[in-house]
Amino acid sequence: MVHIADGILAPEIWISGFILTGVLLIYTLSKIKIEDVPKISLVASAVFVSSLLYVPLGPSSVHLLFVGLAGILLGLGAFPAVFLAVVLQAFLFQHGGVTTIGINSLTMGLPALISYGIFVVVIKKLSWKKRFVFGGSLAGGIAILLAVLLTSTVLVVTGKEFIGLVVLLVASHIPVIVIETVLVGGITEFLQKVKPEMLVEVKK
Amino acid sequence: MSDNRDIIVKNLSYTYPDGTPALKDVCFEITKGENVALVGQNGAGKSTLLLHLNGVIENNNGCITIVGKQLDKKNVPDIRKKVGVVFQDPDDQLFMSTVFDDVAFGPINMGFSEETVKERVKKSLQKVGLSGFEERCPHHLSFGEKKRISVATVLSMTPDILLLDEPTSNLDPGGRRNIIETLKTLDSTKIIASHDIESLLEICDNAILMDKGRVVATGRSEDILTDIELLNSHGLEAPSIVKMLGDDVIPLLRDNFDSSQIKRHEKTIKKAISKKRKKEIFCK
Amino acid sequence: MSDNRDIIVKNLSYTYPDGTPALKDVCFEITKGENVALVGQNGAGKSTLLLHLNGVIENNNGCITIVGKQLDKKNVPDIRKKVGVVFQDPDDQLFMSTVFDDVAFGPINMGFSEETVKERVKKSLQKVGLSGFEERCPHHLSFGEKKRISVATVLSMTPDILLLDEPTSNLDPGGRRNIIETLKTLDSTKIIASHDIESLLEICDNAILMDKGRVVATGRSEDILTDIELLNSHGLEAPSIVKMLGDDVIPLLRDNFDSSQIKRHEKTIKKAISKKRKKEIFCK
Amino acid sequence: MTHFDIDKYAYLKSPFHNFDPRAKVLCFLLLIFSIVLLNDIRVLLIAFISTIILVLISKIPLLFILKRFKWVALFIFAVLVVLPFTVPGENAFYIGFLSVSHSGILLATRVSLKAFSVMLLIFPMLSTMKFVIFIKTLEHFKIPDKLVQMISFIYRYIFVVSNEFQRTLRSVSSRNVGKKTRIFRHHILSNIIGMTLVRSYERGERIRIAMLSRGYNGNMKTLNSFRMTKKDLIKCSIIIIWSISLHVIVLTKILDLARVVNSV
Ligand SMILES: Nc1ncnc2c1ncn2[C@@H]1O[C@H](COP(=O)(O)OP(=O)(O)OP(=O)(O)O)[C@@H](O)[C@H]1O
Ligand SMILES: Nc1ncnc2c1ncn2[C@@H]1O[C@H](COP(=O)(O)OP(=O)(O)OP(=O)(O)O)[C@@H](O)[C@H]1O
Ligand SMILES: [Mg+2]
Ligand SMILES: [Mg+2]
Repeated sequence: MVHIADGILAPEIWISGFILTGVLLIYTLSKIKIEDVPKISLVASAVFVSSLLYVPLGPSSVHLLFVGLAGILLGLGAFPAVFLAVVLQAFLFQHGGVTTIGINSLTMGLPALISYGIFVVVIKKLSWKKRFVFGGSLAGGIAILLAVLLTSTVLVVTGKEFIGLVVLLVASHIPVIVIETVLVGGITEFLQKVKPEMLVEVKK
Repeated sequence: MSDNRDIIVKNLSYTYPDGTPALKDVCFEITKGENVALVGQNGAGKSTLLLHLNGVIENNNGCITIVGKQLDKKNVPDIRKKVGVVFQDPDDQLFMSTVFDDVAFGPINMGFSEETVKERVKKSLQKVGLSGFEERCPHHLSFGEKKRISVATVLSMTPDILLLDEPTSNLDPGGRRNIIETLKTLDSTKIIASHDIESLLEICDNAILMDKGRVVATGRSEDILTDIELLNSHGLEAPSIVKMLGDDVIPLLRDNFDSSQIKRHEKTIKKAISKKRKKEIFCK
Repeated sequence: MSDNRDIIVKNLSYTYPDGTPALKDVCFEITKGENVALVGQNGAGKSTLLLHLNGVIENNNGCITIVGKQLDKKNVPDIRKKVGVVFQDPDDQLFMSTVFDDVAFGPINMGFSEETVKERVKKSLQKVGLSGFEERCPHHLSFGEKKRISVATVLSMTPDILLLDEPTSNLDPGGRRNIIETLKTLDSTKIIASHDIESLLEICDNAILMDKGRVVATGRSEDILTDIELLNSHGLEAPSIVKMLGDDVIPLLRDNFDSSQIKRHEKTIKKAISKKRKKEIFCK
Repeated sequence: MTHFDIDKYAYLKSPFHNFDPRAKVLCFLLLIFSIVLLNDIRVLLIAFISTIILVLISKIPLLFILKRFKWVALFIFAVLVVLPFTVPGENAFYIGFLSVSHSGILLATRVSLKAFSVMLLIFPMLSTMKFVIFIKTLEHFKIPDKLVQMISFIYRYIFVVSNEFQRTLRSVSSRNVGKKTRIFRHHILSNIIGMTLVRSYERGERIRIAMLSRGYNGNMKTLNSFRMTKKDLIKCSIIIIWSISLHVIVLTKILDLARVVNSV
């Protein structure tokens, strides 16, 4: 639900969304190597597929975003991955909007980049055994928190009439933040054990 | 219990969501402790049938009863405790990060103590000939090794009913021998879907022959799996040893063809050959 | 060309990133048009070796020459055009959304005209016995059907060199027969890794036996694959028909055991049995 | 193993199915942007109706479209439920003790009309061609090579990932008996997702190799090649003219005129 559909935002906002996304895309694309293309695509697909999944939670269900996970796995490549996931979600599953592709990529892609930064700092600065779980959890949780905050900001900037929507948005994502904190931590630990080369390279 | 039928399948039909019909009006019964061979061409519906018996595929088109309980949403968890499945593709079976965890997964879930779990894992790995692989990642094994671990994950649960989908495919002949011997010593009721008819002849008492989703023949495996014409008419072939010796091959097979046995069986073999010859001449 | 060696492997060693040694100092040569059987226990390193020959695994520890070109980063694209691989796991092989697209993928990339592509697809599907499956989705097939399609995707490209990893596993006996006959008619140089020693005896001239990453024997397949002691000492087993008849079985195998042939071969069989018997007595 | 039905209706026959993909994508994008830029609720209604007509022409079954609705519906539902109550403005009516505002209803309607129109337009635009063709179309648009390659890999990998996920789930459920604690369940879930990732990663790598060894060199070749025909030109012009006229209607205030005339 962090995907904003068409028709809500003012044109100035979604147009600047496109411009900013374009700039970030050009920058991140220039930073990734052609050999990394398959890996980035794979993580993008994983993000895409998991965003179609519902995790039952009590009587209702939430869907996961795994933006933070994308950051941990791909580093800078997370941005194009998130962008493409957003594009395909809009075009293949009518999930999100077309004119809002730029904005949605930003609200999800920026947190991915930030959580990548957090993860790198944690792994570099700490030396205890559980640092991967910790770094993963932190990155996973914060990414969602940021995504929700960014989306809320965009809505509020568009118009005060959307404050009610923002409240609903934040409330419904509190469980997601908790779940992803726990899950991404576990996944990071698992990957570190089974296939460390999948995690983003951290030079000590 | 007066009823010793472990598995009853009645009028089971199934069509995959994309419209491919896979099972058509399948009926059979299997008694406790029986070993049943499930044979049929590629796409005959063997795997689909096995997936039904463990509740992996849900289907209201027909009626399945396992150890006296009807298979429905309510009973599935109970029934899964009793039924172990080895999938055709080992990648469908393994999901933990070490071989130990994977083989221990079932027993831990069944609530055994740590001691028992360890004991069970050790024994199952021994049975498939992979002791010492505990700390490897199941995902990084050769295909045949994965297949063996898949079998071990189910053996460790000692289920009442064992469903095995191609347990010997991709195994080296030695590994195949191991699995066959292991299966022979287990008391569970077993259904084994396989194209390895020679192994089936060795392990199974009864056989079910499927073709295009239907059960076309059931009976003693000696009768069905050595009936060259029957097999041929459903796109199968008898193993060459059967082609040569007919059903006289059974005692040899069950003795596992030790060179020394060849001697003991010389008479049988010669008899079989001349019988075959007579038939040849007679047929012409 | 004076040099008719299609594949030369020299001092090839490989250790997987997780530290498992898979190949140790492997050396062999294969001439044009040769059919080579690659046998060995589960985990012996067969698949790893085949993956090297197509440049899937990059490795500087050794030297591989394919059709006169050294296998390195620069030459890989060229070499891949000449070498077709059937992977052990069919799910690695199929990636398009219809069977037609999948089988057509290779020929289209090779730049054939639409006509030719359609023709080739049709023929390849015929060869594996799956005509009429064009519009099905490859992921919604039975395991054996997938395996057949994998073979078809490579047949449609008629490469100079064919690497087949377990082409007959999970196939029903009829399908297995089909593949064997198809392979026999192809002129390509072939390496076939398989545990189905009976089929290998039928198709292959030469054999390479591996154990724990090393090549432990090479030679004519009649010699290697019927040598019961050799096979046993490396964890393999001869097919039961070989156990019974020894290497006298070859002509029978290549004739495919028609009942009528049994009669023709009666003498061979009887001779084989008594030879075996004598050996028995002699050995004791 | 779901295949998400992406190419399911690409084989039907309709004016949109044999529309040149490049022209089709451009025209529909134009129409989408033009609709989102509208503000007059009456024009939006007209646009919405025209969208439905386009969908009908495309012959994509309505049931299929309805199934896809659930994703947008979630958002729209939130909008419809929340906005009328929270947007301040002139009171329209009460539900219980909650007041529903006029401007709230209007805003909610406008937003839903736009969102639904766009989502509907995607069907005649994309469901009428195979996705591989869409990727080829992107190549024609001079989109950066890396991006196009990524899209075609993603398309492949979507199935890989969902297949691997379902397989992992299946294997877990077939041995997952008895009762577990919460902790255990979370442990299992991260294991399942982690394992799915690893498996997809490796499978993806092997599939890439399989593609390479069958001559793949970065662009998806299929048997189709694009040709613009006269018919395509006509279809193009119709859609382009329609996109523009929607705004002409607004600018020239034709609808208001009608009311003025009426009242006179
Ligand atoms: N996921 C699926 N979706 C649609 N059809 C399927 C699916 N899986 C199998 N089928 C079809 O259902 C039929 C039965 O398949 P099944 O896998 O049960 O065959 P099988 O007897 O196990 O064959 P094999 O010997 O090749 O393993 C086949 O025609 C197959 O094409
Ligand atoms: N991805 C991998 N990572 C680490 N080790 C591996 C990997 N794949 C295989 N191995 C190991 O390398 C060795 C050789 O494996 P390989 O797959 O080549 O065997 P194989 O001869 O093909 O066996 P099979 O008959 O079972 O297919 C085995 O010990 C195996 O455990
Ligand atoms: Mg099957
Ligand atoms: Mg192998």
